[in-house]
Amino acid sequence: MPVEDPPGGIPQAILRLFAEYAHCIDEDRLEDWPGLFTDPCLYRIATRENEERGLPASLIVCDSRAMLMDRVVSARRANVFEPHRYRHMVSCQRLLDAADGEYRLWSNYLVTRIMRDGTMSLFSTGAYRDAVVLAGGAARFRERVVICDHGMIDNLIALPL
Amino acid sequence: MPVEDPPGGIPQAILRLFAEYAHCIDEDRLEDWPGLFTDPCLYRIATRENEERGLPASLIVCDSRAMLMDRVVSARRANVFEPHRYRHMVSCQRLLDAADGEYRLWSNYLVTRIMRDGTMSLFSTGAYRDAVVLAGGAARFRERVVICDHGMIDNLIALPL
Amino acid sequence: MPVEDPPGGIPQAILRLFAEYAHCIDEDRLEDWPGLFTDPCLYRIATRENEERGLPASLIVCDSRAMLMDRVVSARRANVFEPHRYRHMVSCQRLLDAADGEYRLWSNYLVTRIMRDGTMSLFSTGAYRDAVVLAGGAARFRERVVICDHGMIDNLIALPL
Amino acid sequence: MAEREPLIAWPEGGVTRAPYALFSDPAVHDAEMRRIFRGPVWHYLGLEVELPEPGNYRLIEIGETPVVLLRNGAGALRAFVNRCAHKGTMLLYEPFGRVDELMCVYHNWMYDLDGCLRSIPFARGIGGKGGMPDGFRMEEHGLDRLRVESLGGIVFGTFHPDTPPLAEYIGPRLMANYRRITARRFRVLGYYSQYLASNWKLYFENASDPYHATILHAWATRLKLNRFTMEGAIEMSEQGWHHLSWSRMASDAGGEIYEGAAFRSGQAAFDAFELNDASVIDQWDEFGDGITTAIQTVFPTFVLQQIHNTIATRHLVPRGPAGSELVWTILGYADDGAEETAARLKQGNLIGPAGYISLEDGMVGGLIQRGVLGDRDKASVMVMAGDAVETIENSRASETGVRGFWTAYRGLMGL
Amino acid sequence: MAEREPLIAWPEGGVTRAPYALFSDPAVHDAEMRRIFRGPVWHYLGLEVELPEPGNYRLIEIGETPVVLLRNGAGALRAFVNRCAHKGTMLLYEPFGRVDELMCVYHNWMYDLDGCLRSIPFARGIGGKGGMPDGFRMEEHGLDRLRVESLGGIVFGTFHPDTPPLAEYIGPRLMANYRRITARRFRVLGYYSQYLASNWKLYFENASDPYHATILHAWATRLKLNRFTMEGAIEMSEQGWHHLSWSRMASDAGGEIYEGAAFRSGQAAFDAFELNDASVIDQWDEFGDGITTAIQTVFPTFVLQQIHNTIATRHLVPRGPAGSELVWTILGYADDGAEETAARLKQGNLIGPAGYISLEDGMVGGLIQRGVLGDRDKASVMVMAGDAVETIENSRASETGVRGFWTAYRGLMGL
Amino acid sequence: MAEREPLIAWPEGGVTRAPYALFSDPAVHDAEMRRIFRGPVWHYLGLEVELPEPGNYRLIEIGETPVVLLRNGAGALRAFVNRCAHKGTMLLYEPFGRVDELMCVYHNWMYDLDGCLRSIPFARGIGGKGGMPDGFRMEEHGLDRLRVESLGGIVFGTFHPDTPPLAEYIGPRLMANYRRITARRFRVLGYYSQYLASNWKLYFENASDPYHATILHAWATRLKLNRFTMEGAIEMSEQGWHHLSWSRMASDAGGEIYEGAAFRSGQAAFDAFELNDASVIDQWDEFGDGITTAIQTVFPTFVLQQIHNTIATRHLVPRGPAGSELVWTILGYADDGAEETAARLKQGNLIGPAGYISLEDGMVGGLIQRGVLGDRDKASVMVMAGDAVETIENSRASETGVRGFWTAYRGLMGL
Ligand code: FES
Ligand code: FES
Ligand code: FES
Ligand SMILES: [Fe+3]
Ligand SMILES: [Fe+3]
Ligand SMILES: [Fe+3]
Repeated sequence: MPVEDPPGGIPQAILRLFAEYAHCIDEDRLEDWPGLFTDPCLYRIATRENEERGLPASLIVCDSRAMLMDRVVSARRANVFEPHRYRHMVSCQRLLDAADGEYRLWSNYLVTRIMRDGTMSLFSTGAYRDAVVLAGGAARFRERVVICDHGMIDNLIALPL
Repeated sequence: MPVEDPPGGIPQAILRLFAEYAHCIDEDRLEDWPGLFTDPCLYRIATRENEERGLPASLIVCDSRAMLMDRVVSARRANVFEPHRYRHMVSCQRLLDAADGEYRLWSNYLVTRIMRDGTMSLFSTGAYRDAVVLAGGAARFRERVVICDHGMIDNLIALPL
Repeated sequence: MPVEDPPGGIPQAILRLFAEYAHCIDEDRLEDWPGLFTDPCLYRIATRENEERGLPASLIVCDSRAMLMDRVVSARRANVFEPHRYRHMVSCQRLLDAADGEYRLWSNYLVTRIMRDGTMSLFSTGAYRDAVVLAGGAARFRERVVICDHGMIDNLIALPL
Repeated sequence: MAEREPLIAWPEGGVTRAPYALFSDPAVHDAEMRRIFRGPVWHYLGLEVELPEPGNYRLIEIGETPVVLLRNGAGALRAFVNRCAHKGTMLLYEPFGRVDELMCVYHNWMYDLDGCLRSIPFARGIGGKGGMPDGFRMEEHGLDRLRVESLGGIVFGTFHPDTPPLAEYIGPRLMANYRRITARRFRVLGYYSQYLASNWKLYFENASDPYHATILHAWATRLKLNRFTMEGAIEMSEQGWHHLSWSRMASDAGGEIYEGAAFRSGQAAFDAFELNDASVIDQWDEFGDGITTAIQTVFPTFVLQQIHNTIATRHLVPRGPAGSELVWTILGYADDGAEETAARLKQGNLIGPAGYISLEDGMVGGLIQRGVLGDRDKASVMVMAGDAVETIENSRASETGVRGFWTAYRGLMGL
Repeated sequence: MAEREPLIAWPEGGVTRAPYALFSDPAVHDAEMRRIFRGPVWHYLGLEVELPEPGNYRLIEIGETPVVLLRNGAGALRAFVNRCAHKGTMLLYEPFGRVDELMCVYHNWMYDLDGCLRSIPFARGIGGKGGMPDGFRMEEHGLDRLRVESLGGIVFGTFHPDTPPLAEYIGPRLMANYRRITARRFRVLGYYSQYLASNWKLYFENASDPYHATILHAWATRLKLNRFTMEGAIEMSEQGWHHLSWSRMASDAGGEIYEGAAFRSGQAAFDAFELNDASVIDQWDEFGDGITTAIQTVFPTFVLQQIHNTIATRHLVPRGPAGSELVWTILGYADDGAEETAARLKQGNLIGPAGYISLEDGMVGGLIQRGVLGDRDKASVMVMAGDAVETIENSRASETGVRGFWTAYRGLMGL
Repeated sequence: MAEREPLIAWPEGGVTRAPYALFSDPAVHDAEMRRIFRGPVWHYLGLEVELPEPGNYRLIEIGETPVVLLRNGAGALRAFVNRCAHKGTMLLYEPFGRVDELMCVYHNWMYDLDGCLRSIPFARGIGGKGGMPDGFRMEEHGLDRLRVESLGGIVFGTFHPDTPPLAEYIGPRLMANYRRITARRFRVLGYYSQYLASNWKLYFENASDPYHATILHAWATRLKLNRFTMEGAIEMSEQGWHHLSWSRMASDAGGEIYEGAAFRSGQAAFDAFELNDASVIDQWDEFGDGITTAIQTVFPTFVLQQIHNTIATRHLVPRGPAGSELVWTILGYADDGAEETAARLKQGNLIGPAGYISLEDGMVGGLIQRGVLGDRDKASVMVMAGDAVETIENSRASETGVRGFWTAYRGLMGL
């Protein structure tokens, strides 16, 4: 059985971090997104099937803020793809443990993708496995692993999930 | 950077208002829905593409409780459409600022539509841009702007989003 | 009008129970799922159309922890189906009333289903009608009624919703 | 007409073979909609108890055609294609309801409950201008009507003039079980449906195939609810189109052949498999004959079910060549006591899309649909108990029921 | 060629009948894409005000073909198929924008704003190896160009050499209203679209059918916004392909025939139905002629709308045989004051997918699509005001507009 | 048979033209499934390391056919159509696993790991009634078997009796790189796939087309990872069906022709574009030949990839005429040290659906699919380096690889 939440449950600053993360992406403020991570950090997009079989390959893996920023700059200027947006839903946040100002959480996410022609689709669902550090009221991701439920990606991933 | 949440984060009464709003629509208590707004108020359904291009047209725009009620009465008695229901998911609520008992929030929403033949579809995703007033423990929308991610609507909108 | 939330709103232990429920299913810890209910208990999967017409049939109905466990064991060992997983989103939790340590809540849910071939679909949306008992800081479902918005099921239901 | 040419070549072996092309070819599907669904067959339309009063109606789909079943002002049952004679708009779109007339939303043409066109807005025009021409005869623009028969509280309809009377269509032999199930007035306990990602025929083969029951549904086999070692039979209607499969649970003898046999139910996963709470299978012998399972089909899309004390109708709606929807109506009897109703509701765990004994039926069709797509020129092989279509007493080790389905199919399709 | 044989047999009755097979048959759809959409017709491409500067472009879909409308360096309007001449890649995929040239992402073939191929990477190869062959002529590999005409600030295009000049195509009679609406410079207030689960022709019939307006849209009827008892007419273009329907709200006379009539708008649900806040229907007579509704169609897919003070264009894009997308451009005029703009925006509640007066239009097509699928050999019946295709003064109790649509359709389809 | 008539008319220009109808016509698609996918070609089935033990299996789709690759009890590789001989049910539906026999869920017919039918429940009936007829021979009802060849740890299969041996099919020239990549035992690092909303041939053209690489993938061009000014070549197999494209990054000379050229990579957006953390492109010369990119195709659906130190197989599965799925297997070598594995994993950012160097490949197919739909009678133009299908040394300014694909295609399709 996982440990109990601290009184008051998941700190507000962490819920706020989750919302800020989603809006940086969904509202096209990608440049603000790397700042939500510590440096160094770990950001990975994995698939559940690989994780469960102990296979280490990722769709995306970044271990520094600079690498996160490279993803943003490349999406803005170098890579080319049909413009689209995501909309994030995050739910069932669960605090796994908290020690020395570091919180480990598990949550469910769902992301829809909207193309410029107005079509909308269920793009990804899965879990976030997070390590968040709280320092001076500010929360940052030391680690966010996105575990997609699906091994198949609809065409491409150009924006963070 | 957006301002910090007040201690304790988003007031419970506002989260309760969000849930009540969804259930008035999803559970077919449309007649209770206008009461969740101040009078006068602003309720708009816009599209992100129009908003981002500075184009003012809306799918629905109401600036009084009476206009909200006209939408309800028309849906009940005058307009005709195949009966259906929505199911709302609201996530990533973010408090933008709070002053003089008025709170400005930004959240993500997802709405599925269910027809009477049992078919279910992803109907709309987008953001709620809200201004909520808290008076005597009761929260009401002074403004709710629904910003659809998609410029294309599946057939029609007869119920509030 | 429903009663006000208690100060602080929905108890953390209940929100935690909701998350734990989702993760027991989504992360394939089905064996932990019956323990989230009291014994006796009521777990039902109904459809909104039947509920609204006063028709009592269910897709699944269990009134004891042993029956819940029979569902798990049968899914693991006796029934055969193409392997798949769910992902739950729960939103708009609303406390209807609270008395004598029993809380009645209403929430919206959305479940996606992911097959092993990587295809993902919107599988179910609806409402949870819950009675939760809080004893010694631990929360358990005395009753969880899953009211599907849709009378049509995509193929089969082998896992709890 | 082109469509009279054989759509596909049927392989050697007659009804012991079903070519896989039948499960995905759009031209075959279109021909089925005409030759079978509009042919001399009876379709389930609903239940008398669903329409207690004049003006009550229910909607149903027959193949690709929307149909409304209703009671007219005199209380007589009527069925029409749910389509306005003006431009084809569906007249009703709530599944159940009550109406005094049928008014189309588009231009408000109005029909009475016998399907006769009664009024047309502005038929005389405006200020003497426009309106309907003199030659126009309302009586030529009524709704398309189906022939209706009600038997034991179940209502059927047909599009074809030559369909024999319903009891004769079902046939004397199978009417016995039909009467057995329909002897008491029904009570509707609820509805649900399953979308199946497979051709409609794959589900109807499954429903006509007792051979799979004690093997695929290992849950029931393991709990000794249904085994070939019980008394039972497959009975075929006289013309061979419909089947009944029944068994007596209490009569199990020699069930040990299931232990360690080369069946899934004999495998290790099942050692010590039993229920923690067996109340889900509590039942009583309500028909006084000890029969615990009776599955009856009426070609092409109807199933009448008794599994323990769960009574249900199942109605199959094709959704293109690669899909179908199975609509369940869960029943009890009007004179059930509270205890009987409670038991039926609990046994509801056994049936439907989440049913311990039925959830596999939705899955196998999909496995076949994807399994055969790449080899449309190959065929299934159904030779258990030979190639005959005949009743087989006290054994269900036969595919006669499925061969009966294909007998009807080939005859109507001209294949 | 096979496609020249009639795809379907048209029933007796000419344009008073439309066989239901037309709404679901894929072969019919493919033929429409060629014979109608590539035929001698004009298609809406956009508005002058959408392209203020050289290099501005907008994308639009004509049938199944992606098209780009742009202003070249000299400010002249050009339209091309949005497809690279090398391997068919769409050149642009942002709906609106500004470009100096058209560069394909795949191999960066580059075209100027007149559609001429200007450069090819590595055309001379690398180290004298590879590259384009000597025989290759850039001038033979430009973009496919549409003929463009701009009239009253609205831009149309055609693929066919024989399409008559636009004003002649619309015809003198209907040019009057076209000029009335386009007399002032437009201002775009916004965009949205509707996906319709029905064949494109079902929507265009609807737009050409004033008969339904005062009946289906009971909201407006009840509020006396549009009734047959007002002055109004259906005017047809000289060749009968296009229609205009208009009415004068202020002129209502004899509206009592709507009270208690056998129309939905006369039914109980409407007793005492009125608006709590009527500001949504505040309007002013901006054209000085009292005309409060004017709906004009240009075959095959364009609608020019005035409903009160809501001005809009509607452009219809087929999405296979069973679907279509209706794209709305919501307009005001460049010289509108703040008050006029505010009123147009509030009246926006009347139109579009959530419009009090228009939301039913999206629904009926779907009801027909599903209603007629099972009977492709039956047909709709459109005999109101007989079988003629002609203007009918001071009455809208006629289906002449829809018969006009079918007149154009049959002619171009050779049916 | 009708299908032997040409499905479409191929335009002048032979393999320098591909008619757009090929990318959306269902009849063409059905013919491809038979003439190509069941023709004399080799299909990727999996890797030896995926099946370490007897009884290990993996599933894969070959065109529309589900296939299982397994090791029998003796450790020999076997491949079968994943379909029961009784009624067509897929036998296995977990992607990977271990089995002692193949038991169908539907009626538990049981096959051994050589595909021979071993047991049928109730084959002797019940109480002497029913069961399989005397004439029934188990040996006639085994699984459909594919011919299998394993080469360098990669397993291929074919349906056709006349397919030449695998090494001969690939051809001596391209076997060199094949051996280069497969010299060491593989280790699987992971799997993922991409759904592509485009015809399968559009992806395989892309994989056979080095011409696009340094242009579409401007990220890599800008970072000087792959340019035509490096040493490199397009090598074709002897019969011209397969291609290899390789380059040596270190050898870049004259790259300045990319600066300010009329390519996207020369445009303003790229001024000062560089990586903040270049560790993502750290690589080592693991083959000792300085070759940094080597893309090899095996007609019709297999790609063997080296991009820097990312090793992968790609397998293409058609999903109807308008879609396909590309399945990636990400590889290292069994004897990799921790550092090498870490570097391969980090370089994983370069490939796959989110890969800096590959994400555009998924997009262009969709742009073509939608771009060409409206003009099925037009064709693409592939004349770079003329019309020959031949190896071109030290230049990749050629479309010979794509012409090679069409050479194989036309031959097998009889077009
Ligand atoms: S379509 Fe029914 S009245 Fe016109
Ligand atoms: S497809 Fe446009 S440049 Fe090659
Ligand atoms: S289908 Fe496989 S055993 Fe019957
Ligand atoms: Fe079954
Ligand atoms: Fe209308
Ligand atoms: Fe590429």
